[in-house]
Amino acid sequence: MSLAEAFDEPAFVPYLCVGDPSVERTREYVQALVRGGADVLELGLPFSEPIAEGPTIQGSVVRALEAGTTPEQYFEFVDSLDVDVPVVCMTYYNLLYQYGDSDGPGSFVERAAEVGISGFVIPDLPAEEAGPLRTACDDHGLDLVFIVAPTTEGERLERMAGLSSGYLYVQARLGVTGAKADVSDQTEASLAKVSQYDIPKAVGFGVSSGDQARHIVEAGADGVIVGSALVDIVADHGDPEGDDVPERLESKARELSEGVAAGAENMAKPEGQ
Amino acid sequence: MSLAEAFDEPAFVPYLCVGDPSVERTREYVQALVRGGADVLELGLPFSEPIAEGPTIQGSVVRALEAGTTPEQYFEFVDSLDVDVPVVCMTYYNLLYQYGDSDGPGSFVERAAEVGISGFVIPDLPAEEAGPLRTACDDHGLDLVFIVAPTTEGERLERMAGLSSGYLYVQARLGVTGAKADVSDQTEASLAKVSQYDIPKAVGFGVSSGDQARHIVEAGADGVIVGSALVDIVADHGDPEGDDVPERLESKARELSEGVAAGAENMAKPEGQ
Amino acid sequence: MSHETRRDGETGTTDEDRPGTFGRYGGQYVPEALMPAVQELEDAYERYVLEKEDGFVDEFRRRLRDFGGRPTPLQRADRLSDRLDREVYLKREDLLHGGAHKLNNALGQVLLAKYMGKERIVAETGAGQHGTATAMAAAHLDMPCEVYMGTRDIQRQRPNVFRMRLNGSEVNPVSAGRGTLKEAINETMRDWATNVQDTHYVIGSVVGPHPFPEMVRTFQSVISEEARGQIREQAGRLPDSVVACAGGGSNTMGTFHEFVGDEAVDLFAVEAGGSSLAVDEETGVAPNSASLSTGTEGVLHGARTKLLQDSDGNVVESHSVSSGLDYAGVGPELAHLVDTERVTPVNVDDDEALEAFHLLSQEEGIIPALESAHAIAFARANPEQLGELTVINVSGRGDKDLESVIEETEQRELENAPSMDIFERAAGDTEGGI
Amino acid sequence: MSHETRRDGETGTTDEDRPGTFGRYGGQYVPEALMPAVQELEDAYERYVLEKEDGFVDEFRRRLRDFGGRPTPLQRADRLSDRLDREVYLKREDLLHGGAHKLNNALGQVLLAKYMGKERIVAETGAGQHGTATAMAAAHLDMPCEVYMGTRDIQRQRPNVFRMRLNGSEVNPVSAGRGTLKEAINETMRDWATNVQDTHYVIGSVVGPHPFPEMVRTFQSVISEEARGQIREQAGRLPDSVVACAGGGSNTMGTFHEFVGDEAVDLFAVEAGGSSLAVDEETGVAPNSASLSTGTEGVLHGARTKLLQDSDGNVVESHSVSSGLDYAGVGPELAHLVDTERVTPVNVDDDEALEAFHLLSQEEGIIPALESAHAIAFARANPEQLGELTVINVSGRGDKDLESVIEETEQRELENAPSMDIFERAAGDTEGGI
Ligand SMILES: Cc1ncc(COP(=O)(O)O)c(C=O)c1O
Ligand SMILES: Cc1ncc(COP(=O)(O)O)c(C=O)c1O
Repeated sequence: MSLAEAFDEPAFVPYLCVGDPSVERTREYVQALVRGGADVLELGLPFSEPIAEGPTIQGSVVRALEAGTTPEQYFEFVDSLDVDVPVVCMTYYNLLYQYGDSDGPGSFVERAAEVGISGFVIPDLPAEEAGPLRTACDDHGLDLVFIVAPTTEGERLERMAGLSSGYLYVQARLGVTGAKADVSDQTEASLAKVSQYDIPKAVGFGVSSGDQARHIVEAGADGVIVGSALVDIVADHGDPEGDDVPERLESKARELSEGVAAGAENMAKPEGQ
Repeated sequence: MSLAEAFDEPAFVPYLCVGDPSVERTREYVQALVRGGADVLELGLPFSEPIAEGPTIQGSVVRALEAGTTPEQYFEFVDSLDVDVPVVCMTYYNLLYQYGDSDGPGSFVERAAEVGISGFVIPDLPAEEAGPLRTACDDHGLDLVFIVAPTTEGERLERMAGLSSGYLYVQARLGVTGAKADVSDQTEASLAKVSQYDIPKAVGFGVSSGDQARHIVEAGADGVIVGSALVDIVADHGDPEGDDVPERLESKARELSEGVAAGAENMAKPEGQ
Repeated sequence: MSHETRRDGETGTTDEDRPGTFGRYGGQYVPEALMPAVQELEDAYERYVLEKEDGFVDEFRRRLRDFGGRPTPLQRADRLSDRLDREVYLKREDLLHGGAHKLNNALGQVLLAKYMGKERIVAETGAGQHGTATAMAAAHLDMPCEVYMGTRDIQRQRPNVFRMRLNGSEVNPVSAGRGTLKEAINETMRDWATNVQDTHYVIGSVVGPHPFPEMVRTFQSVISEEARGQIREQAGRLPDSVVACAGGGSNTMGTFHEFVGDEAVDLFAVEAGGSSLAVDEETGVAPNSASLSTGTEGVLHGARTKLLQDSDGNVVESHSVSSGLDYAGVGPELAHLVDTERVTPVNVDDDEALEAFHLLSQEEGIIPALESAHAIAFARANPEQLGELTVINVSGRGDKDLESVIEETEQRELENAPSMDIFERAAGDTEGGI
Repeated sequence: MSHETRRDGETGTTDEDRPGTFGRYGGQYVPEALMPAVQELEDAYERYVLEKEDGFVDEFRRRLRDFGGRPTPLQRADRLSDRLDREVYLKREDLLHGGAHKLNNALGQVLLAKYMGKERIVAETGAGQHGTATAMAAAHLDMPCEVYMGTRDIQRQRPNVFRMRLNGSEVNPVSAGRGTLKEAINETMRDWATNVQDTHYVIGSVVGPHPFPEMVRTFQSVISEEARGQIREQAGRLPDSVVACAGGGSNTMGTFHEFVGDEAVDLFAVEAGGSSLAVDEETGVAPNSASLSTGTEGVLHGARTKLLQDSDGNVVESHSVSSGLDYAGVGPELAHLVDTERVTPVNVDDDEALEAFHLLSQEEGIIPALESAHAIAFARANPEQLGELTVINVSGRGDKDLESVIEETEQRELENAPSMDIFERAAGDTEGGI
């Protein structure tokens, strides 16, 4: 399934960092998320300086690195993943830049295409620096998702909406990733700001409950991205053998995907489909 | 007996600090020194900043102060002392300066005269600052002894020899008080330097044995001043009741006074007496 | 709703043409949320600093003089000159208020933040030198300030933590990772991303996204501006060489900048060779901080530059006896000057730096920062490379390093270290006589 | 041999006519062995310093500039000016190399010793500021140096002991008495008396026998020379008042000297009021160091001056939260200026000094020495006495005082002290998340 198809209905987009606590466990977790209703998977490739992440995801990244997770393991993992939802790779630019023998992101994108990755979210790559990666993605038919922040406005917003493909990642509030009890009022304003652009809008940063997911979809989002609330489950449950993390992830995913679906139903549907 | 008479024959001049460890014990010690052959007594009045003293005498001063020894106690002690040798008061200028109601050393000298003190040695009072005290001593018929250091020369030496009365305190070596195994070669040079002045010369700083005392007298001294070697005995023996400090002081004094006497005998006596 | 996967509009410029790049290096690799702030800063930098609007530059200079103590002297080092048999001059940044060159930058940025109408300052700090400089500048200019510092660094650098707190700054402990500088930078970026509207991030060296590398270098260039004039006045000519240590590279760029156009002047950037130049891929540790000499191109903390990384691109832990040099990256402009061979990157190891620390302390009466001791150590070991007349930047004073120098000295056999048994002797003596 | 008790020759001059006296104060109350050295010094002082022979003064000025970092700024204290509702300027001696005004004197004396052909330096130190300044100057001028320091002070002032040792000086522990400054001075006098021929004693304040009080004041007068010019340039006129803390009084005399002739300028010498102005005769302790305010005339360490003493004339122990002010005497010239009402002696207590320390740290970004904080505290508590325009000397920086300020602050309730729980927080945080 392509990213475009995945957003035909409002989509639930969970995030996990691959390798926390091990690649094999991540496989179980991802399957659980898909069982729970994931429409798109954002899978983190751990980088040593995750400057856009809050403490929760940062912790996950650190654990994944401590477990020795490398880009190559990540690719093999995605390659072997037997799920029917598109995978978006979330990582930082230096890992793309270093991959392979030549400078620049080309080899990384090529390998990503090989293993069936659909697109990228690179939080430390603003539009201004994205030229080379955008080109490489185009060359290999991958999407490059940009994050629109509450502070993004005017010309820059225009440019980014233009540059983004797959979906627009609408950052619900200022700051870094992390689950919050309230999703800010900012969400509606942010969605309004991008409503004119003809690209799916997925809202992330701070979503943690089915209720919030529903509200966000009601506010006009095409997707809801949830990371920290899931990583919290991964982090809380330590025993690598007999724990119930997959069950808990699945049920949290279900709550969230049902929230998305409920929101979709409740919405006025001005454009028939 | 006057200071002048005391130096008719080469004199043994012991020093002790009054009040270490108590005024009453000092009385016993002083009597022991006299039994041992003291011709003149230098009795220290303790001052809090004994800048010219080495560690031995400094320690004695500190103990005397800790025992609460005051100038008034000192005077009463000297007043009540029943010995037939002249007493020279050794202390620092500030105690003279502060005594009594009016500024200046006058009241102190007056009180000293009352209790039968013969003179003063004030190590922090060089000739340049001695005017007021010299005058007060003259007024009360007391001697003021100056210290001639190895560094004292020329005009200053002239002036000090002129100012000094009672005796000249010839400092055997540079530095501060304290017993040394060798009395420096400096001694002969120092004595030669002052030989022309018609005043008794007593050598101090570092003398600790009868042998040294003999040598010094043979070199032409009219007296030998011994402090630290005696204070060492006072300091070493702590038990305030049954100790043998008086005996040891007496025997050390005897060794030293016999050294002085031997030196006197061995000397060529160019001037018949 | 149906969407087609599409993209249109510009492709974005390529890095190397953009302002804010130095050859292959530089750029603005930051989260989107920060881009407006970064651009706002770029504007403010151009208006106030480059175009001197509203008297910013005059006020900055005045405060550097009255509050900071500028100009700092250029001092002929008599005994070092004798020893190395050439003329050695020391630029005395150790005399700047706070004890290091860091104030030049901190004061500039806090003042700029004020001109921009910001109401809050955040900064990262490792050894605490940049944090204390920022805290001082913020107190001086009446700006609330929060400094992020790794928990491990907090325990190791007590005096600097005290100083920041005394100056009224909050110090926020960062416990992630090893609890050191790298983590503190990440955390400060996060604070900035959260509070970007009213907050300015005072970065501590010529690193980070544009305009930081250029702006920090501009604020620090007062060092070379003065030094160039002073050496001409005192020695009658330009030096044959200029030497500065390089961590992030702010004292380095500050000391070099005005000499870059003087082609006959050799510029030496002295990095921390640590205990070895090799990287241990297994543990992800480089026992050095020599990113110019041994690093490779990559993206770190907002800029493309040379850095210490493993083959995947994860940043490795750097190490140096001097905590101010202990950083895996380096300023992009300096990386470019090295690539173009205008600046020669060199390095000295921990032992050499400690010996140079003792040398300058004993023979010149200047206790240098351990960072600055690296510059001295290079000169000491390679006098023939200096020419006849050299200027060495003493970027800071060593008061902050006393305890660690004593400790490190005890663990080694150094040529010239004084014994520190005085404390036992004094303790033993407390009872006895002298 | 027979002798008659006799005396002839001059009676000696009376104190008040002699050079080296200030009214009733001053003089040369030292052991005879030192008199030739004191007189040699007097001669050298006259030749090199007063008559500027052999380029001494030029060399001194040059080294003060290049090595010491002079001139130090005169800085308008913006927030203090607002708070006190008048113009407050700070003379920034905290920026001098070593962190206090002490170097002005130490450099002058070590250089003079060199001109005199001396081969060895001794000095006393209490808190270690004069010792470190002397050690730096001696290292700079290649003179062997030994510093006497009480064993108790050695344990309390570790960083300064490190600094002296790093600069290559010997530190000799003095265990007599309480093991503090007074004992260290006595012991240094003894060393000088023993080694007077090749040794110069660098005394640390305007105390001791003539020519020290005058000479040290002359070396320190560079403070007021600069400040007087700077305030005229910056404020357009002379100040209404000048404020300096007073321990021995060297920063005080240095800050006042050039203003003494300006009769409209009020001069305030701020002493340490400690915890109380009373003297406990029983224990021989004065819980203050206010010798100008509460002391009486006497002779201490070579000079007649005002000092804290009991009724017998024994010197009592002084006390102050600031170890640099913790001295029972004061310079004779300052005592005289107080007697003649040219200088007003005032004092502040420990708490006020600590609060002023925090105030200046938080509001101006300057962490002052606790000594200097006394001067600020007086200004803060008595603004109406300052007139419209005042100059306050910041004699040193507070880095040396950090640990003791934290400790003293914890024991009191101060208006404006920051909490230092950061260390516990950082320790607690080491494991958890942020
Ligand atoms: C005294 C001193 N010198 C040098 C440095 C290294 O920084 P940079 O390379 O940016 O000058 C530091 C950093 O803390 C420092 O404190
Ligand atoms: C910073 C500072 N100020 C003042 C003093 C007091 O000395 P004085 O009164 O001689 O200036 C000291 C003494 O150590 C000091 O370190």
